[in-house]
Amino acid sequence: MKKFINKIDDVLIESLSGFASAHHDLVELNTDPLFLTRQHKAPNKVAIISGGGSGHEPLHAGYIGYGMLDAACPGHVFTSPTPDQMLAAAEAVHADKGILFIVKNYAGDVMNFEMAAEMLPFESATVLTSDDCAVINSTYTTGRRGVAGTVIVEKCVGSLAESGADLQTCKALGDKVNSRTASMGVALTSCTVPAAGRPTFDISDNELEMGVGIHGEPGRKREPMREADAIVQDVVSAILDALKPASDSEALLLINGFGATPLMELYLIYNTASRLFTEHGIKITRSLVGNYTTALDMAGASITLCLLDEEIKQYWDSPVHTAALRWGR
Amino acid sequence: MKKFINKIDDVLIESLSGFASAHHDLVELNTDPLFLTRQHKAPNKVAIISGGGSGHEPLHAGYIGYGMLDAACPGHVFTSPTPDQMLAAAEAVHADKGILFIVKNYAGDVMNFEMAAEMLPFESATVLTSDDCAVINSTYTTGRRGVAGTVIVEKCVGSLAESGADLQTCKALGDKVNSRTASMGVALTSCTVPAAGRPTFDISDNELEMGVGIHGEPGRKREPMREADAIVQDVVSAILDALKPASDSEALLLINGFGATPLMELYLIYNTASRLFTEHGIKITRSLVGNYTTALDMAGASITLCLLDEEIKQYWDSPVHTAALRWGR
Amino acid sequence: MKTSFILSASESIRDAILNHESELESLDRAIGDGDHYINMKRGAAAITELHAELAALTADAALNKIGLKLLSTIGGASGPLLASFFMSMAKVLKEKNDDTTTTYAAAFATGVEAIQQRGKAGLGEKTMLDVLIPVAQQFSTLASANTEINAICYALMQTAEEGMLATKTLIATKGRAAGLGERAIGHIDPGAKSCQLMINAVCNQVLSSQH
Amino acid sequence: MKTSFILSASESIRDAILNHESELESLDRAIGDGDHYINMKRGAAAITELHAELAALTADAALNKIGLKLLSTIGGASGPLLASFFMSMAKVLKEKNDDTTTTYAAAFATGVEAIQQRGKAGLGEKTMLDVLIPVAQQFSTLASANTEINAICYALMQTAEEGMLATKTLIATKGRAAGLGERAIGHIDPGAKSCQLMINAVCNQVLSSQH
Ligand SMILES: Nc1ncnc2c1ncn2[C@@H]1O[C@H](COP(=O)(O)OP(=O)(O)O)[C@@H](O)[C@H]1O
Ligand SMILES: Nc1ncnc2c1ncn2[C@@H]1O[C@H](COP(=O)(O)OP(=O)(O)O)[C@@H](O)[C@H]1O
Ligand SMILES: [Mg+2]
Ligand SMILES: [Mg+2]
Ligand SMILES: [Mg+2]
Ligand SMILES: [Mg+2]
Repeated sequence: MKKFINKIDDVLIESLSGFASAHHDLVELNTDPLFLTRQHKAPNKVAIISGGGSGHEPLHAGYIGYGMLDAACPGHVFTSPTPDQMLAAAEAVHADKGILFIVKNYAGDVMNFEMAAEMLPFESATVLTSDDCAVINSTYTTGRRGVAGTVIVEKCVGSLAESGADLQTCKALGDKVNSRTASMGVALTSCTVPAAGRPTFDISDNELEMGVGIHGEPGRKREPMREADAIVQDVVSAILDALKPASDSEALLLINGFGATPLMELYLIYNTASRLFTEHGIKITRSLVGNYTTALDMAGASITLCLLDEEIKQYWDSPVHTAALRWGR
Repeated sequence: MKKFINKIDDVLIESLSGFASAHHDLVELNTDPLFLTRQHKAPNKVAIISGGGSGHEPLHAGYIGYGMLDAACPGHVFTSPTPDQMLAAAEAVHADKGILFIVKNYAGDVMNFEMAAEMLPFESATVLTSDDCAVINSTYTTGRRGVAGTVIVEKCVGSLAESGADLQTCKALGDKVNSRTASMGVALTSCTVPAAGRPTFDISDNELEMGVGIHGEPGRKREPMREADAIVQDVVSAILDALKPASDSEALLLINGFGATPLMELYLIYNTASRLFTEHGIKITRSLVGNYTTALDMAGASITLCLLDEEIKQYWDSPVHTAALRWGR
Repeated sequence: MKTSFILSASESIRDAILNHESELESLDRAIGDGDHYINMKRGAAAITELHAELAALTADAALNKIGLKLLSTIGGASGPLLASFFMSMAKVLKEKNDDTTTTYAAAFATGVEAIQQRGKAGLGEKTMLDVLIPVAQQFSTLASANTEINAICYALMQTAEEGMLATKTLIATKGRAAGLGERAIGHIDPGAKSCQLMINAVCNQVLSSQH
Repeated sequence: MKTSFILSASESIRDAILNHESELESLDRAIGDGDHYINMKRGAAAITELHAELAALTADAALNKIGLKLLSTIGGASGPLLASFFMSMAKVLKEKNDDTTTTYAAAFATGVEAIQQRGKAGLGEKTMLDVLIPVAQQFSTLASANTEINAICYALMQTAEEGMLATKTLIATKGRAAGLGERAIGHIDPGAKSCQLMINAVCNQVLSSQH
């Protein structure tokens, strides 16, 4: 394992300190318990709080700021944060209109946020994101995982909250965006958790992991490596199966790098994916290409399609000013 | 070599097509010869053109747009573009105030742009960027290489051009920013050029390449791997040696990832570098952390310090709207 | 229950976890995200640091404090589950701390129920519950039958081991491994393994204190 | 000079480049950025595609066209340098195409001077010029001494080889390897190697056409 780190136990706090110092105009770091809040606390709005294991940067701290999150609670690498973090963050950012938690659907995140919500002295609601269609939904499982589509949910809900909407309205938009969003990822290499010191999984030079999770969890299938078009075709098919979009749908296409994949390849994937979706009658009218929900140093990428309507478009397009996503101001 | 590619000869054009399609509101792609121009051509301004070998994305195409570049000429991976590309790009974007080429100081880029400038039917000037202080400058060499500091030059000059300044004023600002900027990079792994199919250099699990170039060129020294603080300390020292800043200088600190280094590590580097520069009496008042000048899939990072003055700050802060850098609109 | 027993049991648990680093790590790497050992170790270390404070408390207050500490230290899926276990167990002991095997069995069962409620899971889903539910049931049965404490310990250790091994052939329907489908077969669930280790450690602690 | 000679020489050059793929690639990987072989191959392929068109031209026009084509195909450092070489050589031959060895030597020397001007480099900087300058000088000397063409070819091939090998012990002060300092020592310059290969190919072409 070769990484720019000092002591393994200090990686997270040193990195977050760097983040907070580089973006001191946007965020403030609290260390005990660990959470980050937005500078310029907005009055009279639903406070949007997200969080999850670290290692997915810029998710979530990179999305703190105007038009997106009010606070983020980072856990240890790939480990859900704990309820005391959410409680302290909520205390810091609540503004009399309740707290909306945006939580990726992983047992650990769900349970920790749930316990926080139960202990919370304010009104709260939770949007569970579950866009990863690699995991086939069934009544027996905890359901799909939340992955890169979470960014779209956070963006839209954040902008709606900025307009003064109430808690239930914000939750409803989050649930709607989530239900219209599907993602699937492919890994070419494993990631290495600093504390583990070795790759999470072994994968040979002629294999890929189809449907991989953002923690290096094994996916649907270990498959032979092949050309980009064939890989993208399979991912696009899975997304179409999951969303079953009407043939004249308008959509946002997000090509998300997992951390070690060059932009050159991500745009090549975009090229193929947008062609395939277009052939399926879908109009790609919004796009996002880059490292938005990563898995440390994993080489790989995920494709996310979000079916737009006028409301989602409006809140996607609204101004946002965070470390990782910024437009309109 | 595992990459998201189809045929090796098509990587560049497929990737650029994806880029142009994802950002069709910002850029337009011309394929023969290969160059990209800004949508919404601005009248009556110096046209700013950059270019260089591909593989450094988002440099340069990602910086086309309001407040930055008017056109970019991508060469093959790590190979300078050719004069016909610059000539056609100039033809497409010139607006009666001349052409300013921003060229990273590599023999190939310099000569190709030079030949284009000689053949050009318009007035032109060139800013050569040479921020890489890993290469000790001497009268016998071609001088320092241009690396991540190029982004700062392009941003500032682009904003100045937007204000209607003339060619020589734009060139003067570019030269000034360049002279106040120094960078140095460290690689933990090699990059792999698709057409070569194997890593450019071999490096073992306990080594790093200090002063590496953005094409995987060997740097100052192969050194033993060590903790981040010690690595950053050496890079910071080299930069201080090169710039010899007055102790109350104000500066922009750019931590640039080479493509495969997680944001978590980049912010950790920022944390250490900003502390060290601050201890040296330098006030870090602007920052940029992310993958801005990459070397394909190389793991590693560079540190860039740009000494600010009121003029540079003004043009750095001005609105910019490109695929990779955006604020203020 | 004496607080001193809780303290020494927690040391045995910590040692058991630390002694199984590579096994726990590779189990979670195979069907999870590889952090289960680190999570458990972090939890165990936090409890060790708490010892001086715990020593001054009654057993139920100590267990409750342990639960709260685990809640704010472990994170992940195992954090809230184990925290719920200890906090619920503490509640039972607070009401009725009569030092009988039946009370301990009831407290244990209540703790396991809390895990079931928190995680919305049951038997056969390839989780720690495949160890905990059978152990809780057997503990209650043996306690009501007035079985001698040593015999109970041996029986529970064996049941825990069986439950842990049984997870190997299951498909997961809860937790991170639920995404894996058939690929989870052939791997023991990491949470089941660490629960078996903890039960083993506590039982051995009881057995050695009987001598 | 006949255009047909240019065409067959360009084929020999292409073959020489293609036959040294791994050598050229590893030389540029060692002290450059690894693309020199790919660049040269791309240039050679472009000239091959141009053959039909070139066949219809006079020798000087063909050389000029080759230069322009290389300019828009190779890129990198070698592109404009080689392009300048051919375009300058073409200019000399256009003025005086008398098919004498002296004219060819003069054309070659003018081409090499163009490279020097374009690259602002000279002898001993660990570049292609360490092959080209000595070859140009020797070519002029031997031509003015009315040396027989075969002898000239053998001499030039040897000088090219010596120049190429000599780059091994040099520190680079121009081009990409200039950043390397002492570390460049021990590696032959890739551009020097490909120029030696090209000179070799053309000389052999001349030699075989003499038989
Ligand atoms: N819903 C659940 N009910 C019971 N146990 C669960 C549940 N979800 C996960 N677990 C247990 O948690 C263990 C994983 O814990 P850990 O690795 O620490 O957390 P995470 O899965 O968040 O990384 C699994 O092996 C399983 O035994
Ligand atoms: N200024 C120069 N003068 C002469 N030759 C040069 C100069 N700069 C570079 N070269 C030659 O170019 C060769 C490298 O060519 P190539 O790899 O194709 O381009 P690049 O260096 O841009 O990747 C070097 O080996 C050297 O011989
Ligand atoms: Mg985890
Ligand atoms: Mg090159
Ligand atoms: Mg885990
Ligand atoms: Mg080269």
